[in-house]
Amino acid sequence: MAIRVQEAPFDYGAECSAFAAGTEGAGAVVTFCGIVRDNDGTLRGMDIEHYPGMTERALAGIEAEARNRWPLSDALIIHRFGPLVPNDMIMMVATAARHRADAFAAAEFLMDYLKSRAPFWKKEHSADGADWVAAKDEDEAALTRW
Amino acid sequence: MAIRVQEAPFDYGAECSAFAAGTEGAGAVVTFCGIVRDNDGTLRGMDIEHYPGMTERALAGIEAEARNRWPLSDALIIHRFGPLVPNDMIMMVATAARHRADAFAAAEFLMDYLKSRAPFWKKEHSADGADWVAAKDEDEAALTRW
Amino acid sequence: MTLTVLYFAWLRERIGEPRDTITTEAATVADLVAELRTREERYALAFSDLGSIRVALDQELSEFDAPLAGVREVAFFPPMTGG
Amino acid sequence: MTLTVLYFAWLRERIGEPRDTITTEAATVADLVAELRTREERYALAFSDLGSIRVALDQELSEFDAPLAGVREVAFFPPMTGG
Repeated sequence: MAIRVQEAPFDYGAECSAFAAGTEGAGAVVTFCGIVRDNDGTLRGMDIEHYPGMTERALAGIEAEARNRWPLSDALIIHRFGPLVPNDMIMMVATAARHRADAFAAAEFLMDYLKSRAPFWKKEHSADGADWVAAKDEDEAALTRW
Repeated sequence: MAIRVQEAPFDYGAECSAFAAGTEGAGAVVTFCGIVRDNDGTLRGMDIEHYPGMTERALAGIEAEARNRWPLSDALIIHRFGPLVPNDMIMMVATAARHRADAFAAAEFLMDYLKSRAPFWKKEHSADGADWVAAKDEDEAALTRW
Repeated sequence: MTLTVLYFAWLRERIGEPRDTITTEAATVADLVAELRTREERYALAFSDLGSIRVALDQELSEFDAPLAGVREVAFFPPMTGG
Repeated sequence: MTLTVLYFAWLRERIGEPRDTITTEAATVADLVAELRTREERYALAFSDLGSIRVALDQELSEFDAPLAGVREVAFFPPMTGG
């Protein structure tokens, strides 16, 4: 179980590899990676602000809740902050379980909760200026299914 | 989009890395990896038999159906056959989409279908002898949700 | 017609061969199975419980009542266990 | 009591500071917000729509009617957009 909040890039492939190698007894590994997306070709970059201290607490709480709900043999959350450019990797989660349904459900749960319950805020910079990304109703609604 | 059926090992981390790097425009990447699990400490190994020709067709059909149902920017299926030992990686899938819900749903769909609709059969070798793994009712039932 | 008939997993082991080439007038998969059962004891044993057997015609999953007209390759196997 | 009050994202930008140290007798978060609004125009503007603001007390998400007794750090910020 590990939670990392960092400004530095991470190596998604290397993290997947190490995570899968470290999960003895688990038959199923699921990973998710979020990438800075330039939807209309105008995005220059993004700043991710966070609340040091609370971020780590919130992520630890979300991860503990996931382990409470599903029999996970391991879980990993990495989330970056600071300046990012298109195609940079923002964050990843990984889950390992005996059965694939548990690994999938836990990974989706971690994503849904960290979207709306971990104190990160994104500001996008484009040719037109800079804007804080608004929270989506659908992200809040996604929490009700758990 | 790629489908690989092979006896040789694959490098899960390197595949995740290459897949994520190759998915321009996608904000969300989901990967799944299945690992040979030694539940009670007696498994020596496993042989995976498959039906060359039909395997590739079945996987291509499942992948096409996933792309039909969700707006995927990319998908990958790798499945090994032949002899494997505990902790070997059996197979992986990866999906990329603009939104995480699509990437997650498509990856679960690919897994559910290839479990019960792709012509692979597993024979486990343990200290007590060798046995063909029986299909699980729950795997067949998992298809009804799609 | 002449069919290539393939067997996989425990079905292959019980029959002792991965494939047969069979000339038959069977109209459906079920007719073919009935014919195979009469061949030898090992076939009768292998095909004793059709509920645990699946069939593919020319590499597409099919059913036991499907017609064999135009088919070249028939495969019998247990429920699949991929992933 | 003396509170550390933190602001994030556009709330921080509108107020122009990442944090204040405030000595107050406010009983609840809502009381504190009312007090902040009277400070200066930029606070009144920043806190004009509470529906778009979230609050954390000592780094735990909370509500505007929560009591401040025993709290040391209050944070105000827009809905979170992680992931």
